[in-house]
This record gives sequence, C-alpha cells and structure tokens, in this order.
Amino acid sequence: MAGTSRMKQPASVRIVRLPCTGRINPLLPLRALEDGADGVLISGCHPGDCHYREGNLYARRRLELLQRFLPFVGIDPKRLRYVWVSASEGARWQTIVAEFTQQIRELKARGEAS
Amino acid sequence: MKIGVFICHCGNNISATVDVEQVAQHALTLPGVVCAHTIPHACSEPGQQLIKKNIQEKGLNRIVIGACSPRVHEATFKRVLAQAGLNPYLLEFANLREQCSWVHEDRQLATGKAIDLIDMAVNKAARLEPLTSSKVDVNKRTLVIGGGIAGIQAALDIADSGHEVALVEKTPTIGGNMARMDKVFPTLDCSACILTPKMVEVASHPNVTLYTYSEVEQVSGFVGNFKVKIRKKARLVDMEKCTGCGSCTLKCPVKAPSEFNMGLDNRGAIYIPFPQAVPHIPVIDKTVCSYILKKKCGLCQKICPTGAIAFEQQDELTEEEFGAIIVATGYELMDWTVYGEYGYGKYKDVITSMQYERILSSSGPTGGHIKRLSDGREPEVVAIIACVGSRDAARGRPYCSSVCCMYSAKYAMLTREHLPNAQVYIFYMDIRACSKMYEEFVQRAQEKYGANYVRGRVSKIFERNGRMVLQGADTLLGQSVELEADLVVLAVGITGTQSTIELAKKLNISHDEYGFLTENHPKLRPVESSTAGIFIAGACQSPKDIPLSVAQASSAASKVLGLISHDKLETSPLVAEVTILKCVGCFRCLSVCPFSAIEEQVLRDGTKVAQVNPALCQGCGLCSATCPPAAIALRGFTDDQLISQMESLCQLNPEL
Amino acid sequence: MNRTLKLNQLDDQFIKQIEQTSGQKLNDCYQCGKCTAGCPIAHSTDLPPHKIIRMLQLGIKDQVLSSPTIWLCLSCVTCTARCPKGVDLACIMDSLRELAIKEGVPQAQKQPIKLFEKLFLDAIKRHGRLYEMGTLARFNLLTLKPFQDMELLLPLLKRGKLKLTPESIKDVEKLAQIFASSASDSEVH
Amino acid sequence: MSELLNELKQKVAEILPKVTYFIGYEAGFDPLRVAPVFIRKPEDINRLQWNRFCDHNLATYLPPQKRPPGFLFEAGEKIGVLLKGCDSRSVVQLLQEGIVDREKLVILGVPCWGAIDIAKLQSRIDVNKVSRVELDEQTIMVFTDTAEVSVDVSELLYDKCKTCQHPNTLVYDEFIGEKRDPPQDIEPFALVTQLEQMSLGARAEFWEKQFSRCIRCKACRNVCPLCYCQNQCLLDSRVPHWTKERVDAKSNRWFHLIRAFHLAGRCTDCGECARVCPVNIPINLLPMKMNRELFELFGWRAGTNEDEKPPLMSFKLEEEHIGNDK
Repeated sequence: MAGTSRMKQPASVRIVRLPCTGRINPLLPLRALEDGADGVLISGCHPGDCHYREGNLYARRRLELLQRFLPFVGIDPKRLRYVWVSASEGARWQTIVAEFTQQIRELKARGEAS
Repeated sequence: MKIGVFICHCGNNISATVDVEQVAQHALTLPGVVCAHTIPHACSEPGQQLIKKNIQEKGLNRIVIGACSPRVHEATFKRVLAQAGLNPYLLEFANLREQCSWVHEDRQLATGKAIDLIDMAVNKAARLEPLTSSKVDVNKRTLVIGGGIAGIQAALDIADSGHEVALVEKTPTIGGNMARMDKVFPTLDCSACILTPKMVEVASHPNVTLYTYSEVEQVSGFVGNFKVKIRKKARLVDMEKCTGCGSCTLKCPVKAPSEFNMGLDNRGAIYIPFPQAVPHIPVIDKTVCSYILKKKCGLCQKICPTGAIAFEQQDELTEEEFGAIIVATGYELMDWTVYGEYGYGKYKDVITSMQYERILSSSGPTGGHIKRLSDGREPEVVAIIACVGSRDAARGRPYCSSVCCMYSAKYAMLTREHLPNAQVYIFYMDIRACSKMYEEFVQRAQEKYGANYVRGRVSKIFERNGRMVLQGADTLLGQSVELEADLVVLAVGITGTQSTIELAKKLNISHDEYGFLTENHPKLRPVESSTAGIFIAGACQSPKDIPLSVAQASSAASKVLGLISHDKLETSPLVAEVTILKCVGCFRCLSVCPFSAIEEQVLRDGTKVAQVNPALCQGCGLCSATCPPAAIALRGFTDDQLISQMESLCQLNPEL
Repeated sequence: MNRTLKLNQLDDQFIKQIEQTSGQKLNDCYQCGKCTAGCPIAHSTDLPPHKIIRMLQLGIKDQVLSSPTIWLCLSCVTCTARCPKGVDLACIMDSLRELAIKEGVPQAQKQPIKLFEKLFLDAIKRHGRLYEMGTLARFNLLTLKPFQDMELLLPLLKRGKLKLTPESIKDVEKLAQIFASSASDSEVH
Repeated sequence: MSELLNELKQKVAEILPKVTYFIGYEAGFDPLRVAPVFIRKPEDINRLQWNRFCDHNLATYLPPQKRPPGFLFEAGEKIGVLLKGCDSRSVVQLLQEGIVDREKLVILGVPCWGAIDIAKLQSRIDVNKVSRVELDEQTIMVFTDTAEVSVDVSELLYDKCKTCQHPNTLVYDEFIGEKRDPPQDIEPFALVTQLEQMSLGARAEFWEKQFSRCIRCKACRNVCPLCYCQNQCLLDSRVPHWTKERVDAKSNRWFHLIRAFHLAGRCTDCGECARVCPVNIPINLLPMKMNRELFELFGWRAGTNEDEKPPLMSFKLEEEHIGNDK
C-alpha cells in the first residue's frame, strides 16, 4: 500500500519478505543484528487480524521477549522494533519506517549501534 | 547453478529512478549468474519471450526477476518458467518498483538499493528448490452468507448453473435492506416489485437450501473443503406445520418496536417481519414473549389452527461441507445519534433516511402517506441533510457512503410526487452521481421536481413554533442561512457491521476498521477475500448501491463457478515439510499449528515424528519458527533461504 | 472587491505562518460550511468563517487580516466542535488576531479587545475567577463608553447571571505565582 | 544425613525389582566428590551416597533421546531416580513437554539444604589434595595431609541454592525424610538483577570477555536435561546453516544466544551448564534472564506446573503486559 501509493521512504530500508510474523523465529532478527544490520523492524498484521489466524499472536510474545533480552547481552533494544501495520495503512507504515530509521541513525551517530 | 537475472524498466516506472543497466551489470558479477538483461516491459509478450529464450538457450535453472510487487506479476512469470520447461518455483522476485523506484527519489541511492535487492534475490535463488503441488478434491456445494439482494443474486446464479447452494440469513426472512426500500434509483421502480420475485425464486429453487434465522457458528477447512457449523436458531414455530396464516401475530398482546419499520411502529412478540417475508412464517422474539419470560399467555399456541407453536424448540447445530463461500452480509446505517446537534430523538420530526423509506412505502407504517410523526400533519417543507456520517473524519467516518446523494435526489422526487405542493431542500457538500443515468437523475430532481439544493452543512436543528429550524450555510452565497422545515430527513451514511467483523474472524478474512471486508486486490481481485475460496459480494465490502451489489454478486458467483468447475485443486507447494531424520518428536509444531495440519506419525522403529498434511497447511511458518532443531521447514521461506538473504543484505560478516 | 483575483500573486508565506502558529492544516478544510452554519456571529460579518479559511487556503492576506470577522469571533468554538475534518478554526482565529496585532494592521489597533483581555486577566489574577461586574465597569470607563450595553444590566441581574460583588477562590496567592512565572507569556496579548 | 541414606537404601531395595535401574549418587574419586551411579543389582545398593556434595542433576539421564543404546528400556519397564527439588523441576518440565512418561518413572524425593560448591572451597584449601572430610549440618571440616580448615557450610553453597524456592522434590512416588519449609522472601533472579546494574556497554564487555573464553566443548548443552535434540541439535546443523564451528567471541556468543532462546521458558534453573563449564562462564544467566522476563510477563516458572502451556507456546488476544506497538 505504501509502495503502491508511492509514499517516500528512507532508502536504507531493505525488506525481507515472509508469509507471516509467525514464521519469525526470534533468532532470525537476532541473527540480522549479529550479522551487522543496524536495526531490525518487524511488521505484521494487527493482533486478532492474523491472515494465518494466530501467527502474530505467538510472534508478539516471542518478539517482546527478544526485545527485553537484548540489553542483557549488551545490545541496545532500540535497534529492534516490532509493529502491527495492516496492508491498508500505507501512511502509518511510512511514518514508522521514517521514525525507526531516524532512531537508528541517532544510535549510530552516538556510536551505539554496530 | 545457472542463474538468469532480468531487470524490468516497467516503462519508466523503475528506470526513471533506478539505473537498470548498472543493476544488470552488477548482477553479472554475482556467483552463479549466467546472464543479466534489462527489459522495457518484462510482463509483455516480447519480455516473456526473451526470458523463455534465455532459459532454453542458456540452460538457466534459477530465475531472478527485478520488477514490480510479486503480488502483481509473480503468477505471470511462474507461468513463463513453466512454459520454458522450468519448475515455476525456481523463480525469485525482487520488488524494484513498490519497494524501491516508487518510494525513493535519489537515483543513486535507489540504484544502490536495487543492486542490494537483486543481490538478496540472487542469493536466495541459489537456494531455491523445485517444488510440486499436491491435489485435493473440490466439494461442489457453495455457502452464501447473507440473504440480501447480493446474497440472493449470488445464490441464484450458482443454483441456476446446476450447483447446490446453501443460503444462510441471520434474520427471520431474506430480503435484507433492499426489502425496506420504497422505490429505487435511478429508474424509480418499486423495490418490492423487483426483489420479491427473486426472494420467492431463491426460496423455491431446487438447488438452494435456505437457512433463515440461522448463523454461521464455526468454519474450518480450506478452499474446496470447508466445514461449516450452522446454528439454526429456534423460531419456536414449527416450519413444517405453520401455514403462515398469521392469526397468531394478530392476537399477540405484546408490543415491541418493529425492526423492519425501523422502530416507527410495533410488532408482536410473535411476528412476520413484513407481508412479503420469505419464508412467510412467524418467529417468536424470546426477549419479549410473555410465555417465555413469565410462563403466562400462550395465546398464540391456543389460537394456532395447526398446532405449530413450539415453545420447547431448541437451537439446532448442523455441520455441512462446502467448496466455496460467498460473504454478502451487507451494511447498516452508521450511528446517527452521535449528531446531537441534529436533535434526533429529541424532535420526532427529525428522522433517518431508512425511516423515510418506510414512510414513503405503501406497505409502511403510514400506508405511504408522508406525515409528521409529531402531529400527523403533512409537511410543507421537507429538508434533507446529506453526509450525516459520511466524509466526516471527526466522527470516524472519513469515506463517502456513495448512495446518499442519489437517494436524497430520489426523496426529493418522491416527496413531490406524494405532496406536489411541498418544498424540498437538500443540504449537500458535493453531488456524487457517477454511474449510468445518475447525473441525469439528479438533474431531473432539480429541473422537473424543483428540488432546492443548498451547498453547505447544517450545524444545528432546533424547534420554533412547531417547526424545525435548520441553521446552515450556503457556501456558494458565502453566508449563513436558516430554513424552517416541517420534516427533516438525515441522509445517514452506511457502515460495515460488527457482526460482519465477527464473521470475518471465523472465516479468517480481513476487514477494515469500519467493518467492511477487504478484497484481495482493489483493482484486479475485487471479489476475492484474503482467504482462497472465500468471496465477497455487495455492501459488506464497501458502500454500494443495488446495481453494483448485484453486479458484484454475479461476479462472485462466476468466481465460485470457476473454482468448483474443477474436480481437483492444486494446493500451494509453499507449505511446511518435516525432515523426518531431524525430528526429535517434541511435537511443539503440532501444538502451535493454527490449522491442525500436523499429525503424529509412528515410524517402523516405534519412534514418533511429526508429519504435515499439505492440504491443510496454509504456509504460515509458525511451526518452522517453533521447531528447536529446525526439522520442519516452510518451503519457499526456509531458514537457509532467509539467512542467505539477510547475510547478503548485511554484508558485513557473512561468515558468522 | 469584484476585481479578478490573481491567484499566483498570493502570499505562500502567510499560509505557512498561519499553519505554524495555529498547528492546523488549512487544506484539511473541504468547505462544507458547517462552521458558518453554526457561527453565532456569521450573520454580521463581511467574511463568514468558511470564507476566511478559503481565503487562507489561497493566501489572501490583507483582506483576511483586515476583516472585522477575526475581531467579532467570540471563541465559542462551535466551529471547532462541529468541523467534520477536525480543523480548529477558533485557534486559527486566535492566530489571525495575533498576527494582525504583530503586523500593525490598522483595524487591529482600534480593537478594544486587547484592553478587554487585560482587564479579564486582571480580574482572574485578583480573584481567581472572573468578576464580570467589575470588569465590565472598568472596560466601559476605559473605552469612554460608560453606558455601553447598559440595557442588558437589569435582565442579567434579574436572572442571577451577574453578581454585584466579586467572589474569590482559595489560595489566590498561588494563582499570583502562576501569573508571575508566566509573566512573559501573558505579555503576548 | 546418614538416617536419610539408610532410608534411601531401604526404599531403593524395595523398588529395585520394579525398575530396570535406579539412578542415584555414589562416592567419587575423593571425599569431596560424588558421581552418578546406575544401580541394577541389589548388591550395589550399598554404593549409594546422599550428602551435601550431591550436585548433579540426575534428570538429565531421563529423556529417551539422551539415553545411550544400552540404557534404553523395553516397553513396560521403568527407571527409578533420586531427585532434589531443583532437579525435579526439570522432570516436571519434561513431563509438560511430553518427553518423559510419568508412568515409566519411579521417583524418590528428598529434602535438600543446598549443595556445596567445591570451587568456593578452593580459596581456603587445595581441594585436589583432600584426604578426609567431616560434615555436620552447619560446618564442614576439610583435611589434607598438611592442612585443615573448618567452614560454615552456608558460605559454600552454590549460588543457585541460595535463591532456591523448592527445597523439596515437586513430583515423586516416595518422599524420604521430612519436608523442609520453603524459604521466604527469596529473590529467585537475584543473579540476573545484579548483572543488570551494569551499563549496557559494560555488560557487552562483560559478555565479550566471557564468550571469548568459551572453547565450544558443548558440555553446557550435553549436561542440560532439556537439551534433548542430540544429534539433531541446531548448534551442529549444516542445513539449515545456523552456526559455524569457529571459536571466537562473536561466534561463541551466537552459539550461546541460540541455546538461550531454545531454553526460553523451559530452563529450570538447575545451573548444571554453569557447573560443568570448564572455563567457568556463568552461562546459566542467559536462560535465567529469559525466565525472569517470562515470569514478569506471564507469571510463568518452568518446571513448576505440568498442566499449563508455556507462554511461548500460547497467546492471548489481549495481552496484559505487552503493548501493541512497542
């Protein structure tokens, strides 16, 4: 939707396509951070509106745990964000991507992201 | 590994922002890439030919296409691969349009990103495997949910083609909102005259099973094989014995507001919603019936000549199987009472559009005479306020309800036909009359029927000397105006319903915040829901008038017929798969699977491992994310494929 | 007035300025007229509220800033409450008044509103709530119109809408502190 | 202690005919050490020991996936096992996961006062030259040929024992001795909280140092009663390619992060991973942090409730403690 409506977004974003946030083993975003991604933004259908019924509800718990765990091993939890954006919320997606990119830029500027 | 990369200009949709030649040049440097081409329109015939030619001449065995969103053309290119003799799942798509050229402006940055996207795609492509689908039987029966005009039309179209349909309607009669209407635009033919024959036809059609006063309770299964539990609510009237004579409804001492007449008059606790109701059989409203509440009365039982009253009747649950489902649950009026300034409820002479339909109708509570509800006087001035609950972001309804402009013009005409001396004022913001003969209809209301259009919203309605005073503005004049009217009709906007939202959850299809169902693609798949085998028709998808609802219903019916014309259906091969050797039998996958697609399998040595039923698996990958030893992989999105994509995008330290 | 308006000579800067000070997006307005419809003073203005915002959308600065409308506006916020697009027109009116004063628009200089607001705040400072009788008396004296609105006095007194003596809140001193700490802000008026 | 041991021997004698073998502790190579023992014959019952040095979690021998071929049993056969409170949590978790079959276990329960961490004795006496030990409830006397030392036992307890909330075996067939009252006002995640006092950077540095010492011996994984994937373990997997065998701080960290996530909501805080670590990495802190978060979010404690679904295997539509947009 954001793409179809040609809403401008930061060019530093790369999207990995997945069928459902339920597919996300928390190790996947963690791996991206370990591999050198500055930030990982995870976006899926709103809880209760999972295209695959329940996937995002499991993902919500797992990603929340990941987020809370990160600082324990010295990773800034701000480098990870998970949000629920439906396909029709192009404008919201645009805002979130812009905000998150800005947040990561600030972290990098302070030398806190890898 | 022989990978071919094809970069689409998409006219200049991509090439205007992305240097496609540079991307292709870069692709050639990637391991495994044999050739890289740019194509003006990859989806066009010459584009497809070029890809096929390269596959055949260079023996390509993995294809990367950098073009638009895979939602648009993935299927097209899968077909190209298949035609060239390659397994269609050896295709990887990089979305260079929606994810890159359309959303970035800086050519250098966009080109850099496009290169990365191709990098990621090539890396994933190298790990793709040929996949084949399995086949499942298709049940030929169709379930239509909602007995309004859209549901009736869809059911009839399918039934006429010789296939079985079950039509489920939650109220005691089919007909829906259209049955309430008097005459309908743009031809002003009588709604009942065109609807009632269809109601009768669908009820008596040999291929249609009609479930009125019934609701869908639970849905499981998948395209071609849905299992649906239907709750037949107890009518407390034996449908076999009842002859529909209606004497019970005349004797019932209880009074409750009539739903059909929008609360303008009363019905009994036992009632037939309206004279043309189908089935023409009464129902007992358990919430008001004295016998049910206090065990007193039972008059209907005493009077019924056939002994059809059955107070002991219970809800019945039936489970049926269907191959396809059409949802046609319609709309309701948005909550107009949030507009305190219009005085609805305080002033009897402020009514809603649907109430006006009933007042205009000869079968309505006033017998078709336009009267004020306060004193029964014929109004001299009728005011209609458009956009009540439409285009009003502040009240949570930013969209246009699309029908109010037309029915407001209709009210002007009908009012003048009933009361030639009455004046009609319509307060509007813009007039939207964009279908065939619609603009002419509105013109006629003004030219022939003398409707007075005032461009501006009304801010307040109050009473003065028994009349309604409308404080408004004429934005064309640029000043505030005031109108004394005898009757005010609020042209209330329409909204999706809470019950549709609940149904959508059972069906696992998506909806928006207003309760309208979401179509799979706004342009190219307008009647398909987000779940295969479930289609949508009518105003449950968006505000719609009758012609559009009927057209969409027939369209959904044709989609269903297309589906059930197959005896067997290919299932997507993008499903989970267990590597038996790796499975340790913890069955966490089985525990989380939302589709019950995982079963225990006992091997010959007695060990138990998990097994996926590919027909039930929807490919969400939850099991794969849950399995500790990664023994269960979601095909097309395996750990290896995802890790390879992430490694190439991070590029910092691929050797972890 | 009836000259053809040259749209491309209009003031973009003005649009931005008003959007910034009011925090409203002018283009949200789709000219439905509900503000004018509900405005209690629309009938006695040269430019009713919806026309003001239309002119703002186009950037017609001089005519808007010199319109009596912005001074007649009572800040009753009916327009804001009813606006289907959530435009806070009352706030825009505030911004316009502020700007008119800042820019020294002649009409703004003549307005006794500045005096009224000062007297209003004085009363609040002194009593913690408005003392209508005293404020009105001072206002009439200082504007040299001692008998202005005198015909309303009796009916208002009869209905108990006016009190002859002031009422004060508890801890008026604390209020004085608030005034003191925001002294620089109050200077804006 | 000796009364308990006698009672234990008596009970084992009673159940031995019903089980294929009984898993308990026997004396080790010196007076400070004990070792697990598999008793198959009545004459071996006398080898059994029960004292404050019994630290191994014998539950690790229970998942069928972890048992070597010679220790598999035929249908209908049972195994007996001695479990301390903490170890029994592992069994409860294994039962919850459906990995072990309660019908096939005969569990002897004991009260536990905490086990002695020999490493804590090292600073007072050379633990590798110990010739004799005298132990009563409060104090321990340790003798070498040249020295002797007397220490208050409470100073030598494992850290995990200091925060233990389950001094009695949770699930058992027979309980030996009298149950202890569970201690009050225990902060079970104190060790995690302690580490969290550090700044983010300092903590990163702390772990960097720890992980750079890891030699990837995988003892932590092998001893863990809940790591039963064995040959299929993701940490050994080539396809999918999650890890590499290289041993450096970054790769080691990744290795341990995978383990931590696999144990999230499952780890029963038995601390065996840290105990067996040859380079003394407090590796149990990673899953313990997970446990703390899951406790705060969902009130979940692995191994205390066999019938409840673990939080990561379930959900609520409206979560009480998780925001919708974090």
